[in-house]
Amino acid sequence: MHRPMTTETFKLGYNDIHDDVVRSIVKTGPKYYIALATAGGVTLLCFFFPWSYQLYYGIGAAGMNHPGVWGTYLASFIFWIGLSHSGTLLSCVLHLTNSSWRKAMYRSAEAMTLFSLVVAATYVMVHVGRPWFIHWAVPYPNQMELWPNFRSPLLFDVMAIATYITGSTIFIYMGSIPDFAAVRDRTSGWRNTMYTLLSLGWRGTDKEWHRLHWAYTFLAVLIIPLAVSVHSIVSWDFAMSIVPSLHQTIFAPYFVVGAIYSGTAGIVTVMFVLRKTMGFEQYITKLHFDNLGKLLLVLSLIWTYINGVELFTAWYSGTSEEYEALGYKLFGYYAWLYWEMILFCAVAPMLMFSTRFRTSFVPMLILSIAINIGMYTERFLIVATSLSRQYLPDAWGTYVPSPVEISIMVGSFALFTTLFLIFVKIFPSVSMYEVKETMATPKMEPAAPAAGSPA
Amino acid sequence: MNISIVPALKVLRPAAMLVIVILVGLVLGYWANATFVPGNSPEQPIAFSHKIHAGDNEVPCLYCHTQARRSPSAGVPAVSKCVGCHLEVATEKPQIRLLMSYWENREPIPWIKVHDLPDFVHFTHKRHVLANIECQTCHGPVETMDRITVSSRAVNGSAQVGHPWKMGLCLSCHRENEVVNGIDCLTCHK
Amino acid sequence: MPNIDRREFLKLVGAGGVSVGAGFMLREANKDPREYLIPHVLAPEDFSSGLDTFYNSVCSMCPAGCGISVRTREGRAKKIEGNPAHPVSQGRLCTLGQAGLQALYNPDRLTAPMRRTGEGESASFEEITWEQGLKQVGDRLDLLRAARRGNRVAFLTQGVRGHLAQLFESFMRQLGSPRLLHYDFDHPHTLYAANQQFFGESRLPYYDLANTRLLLSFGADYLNNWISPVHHSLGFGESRQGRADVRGRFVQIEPRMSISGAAADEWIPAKPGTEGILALGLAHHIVAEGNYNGADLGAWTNALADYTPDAVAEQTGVPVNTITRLADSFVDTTPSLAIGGGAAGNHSNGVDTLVAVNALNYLVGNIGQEGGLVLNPEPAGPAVQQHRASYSAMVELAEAARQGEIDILIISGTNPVFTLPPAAEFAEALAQIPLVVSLSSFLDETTALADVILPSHTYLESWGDDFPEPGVGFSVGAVSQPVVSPLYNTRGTGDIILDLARRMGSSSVMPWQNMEEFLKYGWRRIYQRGDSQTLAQGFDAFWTSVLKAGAWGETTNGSTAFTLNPDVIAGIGVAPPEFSGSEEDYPFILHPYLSPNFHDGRGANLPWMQELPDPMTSVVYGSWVEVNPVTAEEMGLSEGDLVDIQSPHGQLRVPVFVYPAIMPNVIAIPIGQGHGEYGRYAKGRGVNPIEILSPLLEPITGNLASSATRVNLTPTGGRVKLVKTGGVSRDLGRDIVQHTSLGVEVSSAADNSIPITEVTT
Amino acid sequence: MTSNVIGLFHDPESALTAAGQLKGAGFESLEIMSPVPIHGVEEVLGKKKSVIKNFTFMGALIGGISGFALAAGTAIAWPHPVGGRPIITMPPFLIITYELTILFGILATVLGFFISSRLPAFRNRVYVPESAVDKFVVTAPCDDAEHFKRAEAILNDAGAEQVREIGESDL
Amino acid sequence: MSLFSRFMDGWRKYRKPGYYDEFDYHWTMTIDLDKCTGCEACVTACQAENNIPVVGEDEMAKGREMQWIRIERYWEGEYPNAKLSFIPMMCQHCDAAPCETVCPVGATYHNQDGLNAQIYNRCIGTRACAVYCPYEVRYFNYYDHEWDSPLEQQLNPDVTVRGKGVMEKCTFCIQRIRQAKDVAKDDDRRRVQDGEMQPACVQTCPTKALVFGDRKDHESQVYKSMNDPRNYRVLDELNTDSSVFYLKKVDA
Repeated sequence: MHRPMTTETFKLGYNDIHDDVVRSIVKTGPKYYIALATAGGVTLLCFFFPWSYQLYYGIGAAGMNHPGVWGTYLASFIFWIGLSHSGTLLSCVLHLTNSSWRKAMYRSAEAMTLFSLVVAATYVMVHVGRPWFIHWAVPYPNQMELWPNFRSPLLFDVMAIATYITGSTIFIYMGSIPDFAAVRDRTSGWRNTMYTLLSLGWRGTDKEWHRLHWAYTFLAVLIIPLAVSVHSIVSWDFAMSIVPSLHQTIFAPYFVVGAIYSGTAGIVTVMFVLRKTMGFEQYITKLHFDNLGKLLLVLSLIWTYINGVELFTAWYSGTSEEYEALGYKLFGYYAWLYWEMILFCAVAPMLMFSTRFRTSFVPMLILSIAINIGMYTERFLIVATSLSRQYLPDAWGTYVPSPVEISIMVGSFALFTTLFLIFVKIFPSVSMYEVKETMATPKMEPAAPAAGSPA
Repeated sequence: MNISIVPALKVLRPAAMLVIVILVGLVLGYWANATFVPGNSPEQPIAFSHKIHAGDNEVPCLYCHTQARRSPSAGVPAVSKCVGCHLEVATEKPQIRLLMSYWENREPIPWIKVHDLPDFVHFTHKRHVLANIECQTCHGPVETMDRITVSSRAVNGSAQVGHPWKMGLCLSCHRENEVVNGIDCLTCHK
Repeated sequence: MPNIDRREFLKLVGAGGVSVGAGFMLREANKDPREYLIPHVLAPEDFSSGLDTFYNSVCSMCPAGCGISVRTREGRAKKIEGNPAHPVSQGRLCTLGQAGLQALYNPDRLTAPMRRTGEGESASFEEITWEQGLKQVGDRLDLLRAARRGNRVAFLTQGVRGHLAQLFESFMRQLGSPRLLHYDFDHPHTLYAANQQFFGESRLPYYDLANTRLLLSFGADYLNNWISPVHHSLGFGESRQGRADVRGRFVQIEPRMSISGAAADEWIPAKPGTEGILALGLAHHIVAEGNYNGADLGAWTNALADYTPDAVAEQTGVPVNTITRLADSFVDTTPSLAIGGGAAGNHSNGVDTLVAVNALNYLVGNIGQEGGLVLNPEPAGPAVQQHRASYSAMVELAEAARQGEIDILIISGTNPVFTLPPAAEFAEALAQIPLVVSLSSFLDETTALADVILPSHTYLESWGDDFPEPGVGFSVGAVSQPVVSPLYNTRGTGDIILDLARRMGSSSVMPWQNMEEFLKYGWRRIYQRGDSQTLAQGFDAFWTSVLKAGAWGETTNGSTAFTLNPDVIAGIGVAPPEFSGSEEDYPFILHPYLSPNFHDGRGANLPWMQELPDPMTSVVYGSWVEVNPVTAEEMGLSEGDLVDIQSPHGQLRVPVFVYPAIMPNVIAIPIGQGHGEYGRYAKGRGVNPIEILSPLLEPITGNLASSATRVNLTPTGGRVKLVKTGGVSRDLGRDIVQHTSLGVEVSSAADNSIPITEVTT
Repeated sequence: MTSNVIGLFHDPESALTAAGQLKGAGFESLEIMSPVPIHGVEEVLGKKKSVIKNFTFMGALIGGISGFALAAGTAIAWPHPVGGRPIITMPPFLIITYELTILFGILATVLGFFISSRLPAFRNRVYVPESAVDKFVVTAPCDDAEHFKRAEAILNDAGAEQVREIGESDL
Repeated sequence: MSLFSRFMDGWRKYRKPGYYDEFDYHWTMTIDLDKCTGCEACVTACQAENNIPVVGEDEMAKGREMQWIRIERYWEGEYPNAKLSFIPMMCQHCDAAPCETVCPVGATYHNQDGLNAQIYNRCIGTRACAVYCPYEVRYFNYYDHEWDSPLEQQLNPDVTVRGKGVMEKCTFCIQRIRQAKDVAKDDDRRRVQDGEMQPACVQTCPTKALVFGDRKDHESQVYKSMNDPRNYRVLDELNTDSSVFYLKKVDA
């Protein structure tokens, strides 16, 4: 079961991991605070401040207009939901298939899922016109005797995302319990209190491990179809409309693949940053980048294929509606964005056919960022180009994002970063026990002194 | 060595108590305001008593609120209406003198609106009066009120929380009496 | 119970106290603001709260005189609708008429009398009382009158009819001044003159669009701004699809497609100013084909000899077969009707053009026919002389002012500073007049130059009446009554004039205290025309019923018999139009047209009108110049490119709109924008094409040939985004507006219809 | 007086051997604490049955039923006709059903995990902090000192690096 | 148990397509494109009747016009054969409306009169309905509109002034329908008669191109008009089953 890994990890002992991870939590340098302050500041300034302005003024602060009633808020929403799709989903798949290379990275990948979901959920609030009544979209008994409309794709969204956030939170938390327990023993003061509560009194007995294993497996089994459903449902927000170029059967798989694609690219980015900043060079290795690279390449090819199919069917239909929408996408106001997307998401990933490229950290970082820029563009184009070219030509228009929208978009990345920075100081960002599992178990060696273990 | 989460919970207890106290305090404060200063019984420019008029003297509601049977709004009587009686009745009371001063100055009385529906609600007195719905069903025991207050006889459990005039109030009555299209949103919302 | 120490306890108590306070304030802050009931001292008779009251009145937004019905609630006007009892509007109303509410509730209305203080640049207005204002004007008037120099008073008003016109007239008569001018930019002087020439009476006939089967319109934008658009629209709809088995056909001849052109079945671009020649071409063909057999055939043949189809085609740019085809169908289809006006009348040959159109009607016998051209009876209103001021009359007035012959100028409702070309130098002339009094409700360009402003009510606050011109084939009148109490410290125009008359000691001749009284006095005469039954009821009953119905009419028709004065025939002939500027320097002909939204600019201060997309281009809030696509391509212009338009008399900078239906050598700019004053919605928006018009005249009437200015077009390289609501105004094969042809419709009627189900799920 | 015997091992195999021997010697309620899940525990200490799958299944079932009931029930409570669709529109309601199936399944799984693994721990339990790092620990409750001695001997024989006693009073 | 039996009742009743066995009234409009001149009187009438705000030039430039009924224009051909057709476009009150299904809070639904209802105070502003509407006749309040005083005195008290974040659209003048029904009830009449009530646009249309009425009344003008052989529905291929019928423009 435990394939020996061809990387540096197995040279390390259990203790080294422990020390590294606990240090990453407890020892905080000024750089961290500067980063946190910057990210937090940018969040306040670029996300919450414009949003408050928008709440006061109305959605008009954004650039939405008559045909283009949806804008970057929805594009960002899909983007963040999409970004969430690799963490937990990938983690579940790899858990079930017992791929050991996941183990060093899955914690941060899951955190990415969680925080992108949080950002996405926040975007729902940013997007709607009257967020102070958003609770009406939640089923609860009330004096008006009114319930939400369960036939609406948007309500599928509410249900799916609520489930997904719950599931992802539980999944990352369950996997972290043993590590919380481990950190608990090494800390004191408020951290000790916090970890005592978080670890729930975990002791690592055979029974607890056994239960955790099964619970974790069931969760993984449940979350995989959930994750697929979530992005399918997000796609249905569009596909269930009859807008030309949105009303497509292929949208659900297209969105799911796109989501995993951008999420995987996101993992590469996060891995790179964690590796550099948290001193996890030994745990996050070329192997991870190599494997992620292969995955990305496959996803890129599938994405390109589906994209091509979409264009082809639209063109082949020959109807004015599809034809004009297609033409606008390819050669219209936002054509430059379209070709940028093709470059970043379909052409550039071809580089990953090269093993050397896949195992080079910085190029992979750049590529992963490029892919996500491309994928953001894709979502933007879906919203911006299709709504502008609908059935009645005299009602056509052009949607252009406003500074408020762009600022909130930038701010959402800062929000994500802030949340992530807080995360790395609370959660062990590398799963200790699973990395330990990947190592060679200690062999029976008589009278080996218990080096490094606390007295 | 042993482990449990109890010590950690003990550490958190003061903070938890603080949170509980604050929550309870907020609810209490809100409740206190709702109960003691409900704001649904403002002091009117003239201390007109529905108890005296509608209760003790049994003046019918529609005698003064004449419009209720033909208009969406029940209307408030003009000063002339009051004066019509009070030229003769109870002329010496201080409030009536106040009334007469409005009359003599030809000034309308700035009555404060107590029963106020939101802008998005369409309600017509006419239909309800013509359907023989008693005024008290929605307005409560007006004939016992010295100062007019928002209250209602039709009680729907959740609708009674806070302000009695909520959608649930209309709805329960419409459902109960099986009003034609009574639960169609457009019947009441404009 | 865990033990809590004193400090801890105090902390909890403190936090609890603060949060109780916070909870309290939270609800306090959420309370609704206090509202008041609508109190009264006496119960009002004419309204009850919560119920609508409708008042019938007359629309004054344009000269058509539609009857309106104003919905009021709690003393406020809520909506203007057409008065179904009024024969002109028949319950319908145009967009400008609907927007009359925004004239009433306009935030930029003048709220009190004002007087100019300071000179030149530092001039400003200070508020005065009515007594001060009226005294200042009245005293001067009295002095002049006493000195028998009343002719030094001029009265300039918009075109008014009915008793207000009579009031103005008798007021000026008391002063002994002939200088009473009714000035409107769009008044069809040439049409009146042509009718005078042809029919011998200076009145407009009734155009029976509803019953016609073929309408030839020579430049008249009858559905939009020409004479009585709502009534024409009613007729159009009736003719098109209101009758069983008959569908009226509409042909529009004009250089730039107007709304009527778009509605027409056929739009024929003819060179500007040659519409009359085309009409005579048709007439020539009719006569030549032997389709006219009148006694005066010979005279016609002589008169029309030069207008052979080939010659006409050469001059007008309309193909020969189109000319002959039109002429044939004009004869073959009965009843048919030809109308002319608008730009076709605003050329140097305007009167001749319109006479030619009348001749066309004469030749096929449309005159006096149902579905043709019905001559109106004498209007029932008070007899008033013609005071219609043409451009040359206005120039004369300006000249007189410059000569110092005018001491007082009273201006009411018209805005000549905006609607006269700068070549008339009217603003400069105003400066020479010692006392300019404006009775406007708004601070328009002319009022801004006034010395005293005595703001009048809007039409929804004042008394008045109207006798629509043209009638609808019979006499119609309507009383305009106030529908709301005045919003501001303003007075009705009639009331102001009556007050001034009293101040100059004319109360013996004009004894009425106010306009209402004067109206009743005047309507007593109309009452006396009534039948015995009406008379039996008494005047008060009559008056109440007229107010209630909002309209009064007599069903006696005008004379149908018409004989043409043979002298007219000999005089028929249309000279080629003259243009200002040479074709080399100024290759384009400027076609200014009345904006559907703003009329002659009076609607520009109404936010609804500003925001209403222009029907043809969907542009809002601005001006544009319409250029033929081919011309635009040749010049490298596209939508939004700023161009300089230069005429011999001025220059404008406007963005281009590429307009598919305009002749290549014609450019068009809508009139209405480009105000320098006139409130927040109008000021500083777009351009006013009148500013560059050359003062070329139609010689018979002195009418400004406003469509006869040549211009050139210079791209500036600048670019703006034209604010418009429309996207791509092409169907792209999507069958959004579906068409059918008459023949196909009958044969495949069954296939064409959608099965209608009772229950749709 | 009862106490717990604790034996710390460097490697899992030794710990398992020791556990097997303890079990053979009649000790019950043995626990092995380890930093990583170790394999072969079941062979030594007997098969474990997990009840979690029952929780998951029941949760999912309840979730599914309540999901559909929520969607259909609220639709029936106030029929809100939209788009000409039936009031009870199956396909969308099945999506709601699907999502709630998963949600309740997840929540029930967690609940099952908590119940079956007796977490969170509200009572003190034996714990050896080293077991979270790199030591494999075998514990067994002992009724008396003699009992403890016997266990200590077995553990030491199996190669324990350290043997400790955690008394009842320490818990 | 009553809850369960209520559920079972509903279960039996509500699985068939649609909800209404029969509409109470089936309000319908027909628009004769052969008569429409594009004069836009309907647009202003609607603005006046329904408290539609004036958004101003800047907002217009952003494409945020507010017109429950708008005139679309379609050019055909090139000079000198260019032709222009107008088509008034407003909420089509589709009986199978795409916009209704998508609202998560049920702020838009189909009522027993065949109206596509929009309940402003329930709207949370997802704007999904506007995306789903193929006719693009739903307009969103991007901010709180203001009326320069005293223009607010013109506001129709029977129609809400919509605040920011709310979607709005043509209602077939529901306030007038409501009032007509009220009058009908007073007169002991069961039903509103043909022509008794017209939306503002129909009432003002100078060419009488717009006709409105109850299509269940076979004597009504609108029933006759919608059965005219020239009738068609815009984007009928989308199966929206709209309640606005257009009569084809005649080429002659």
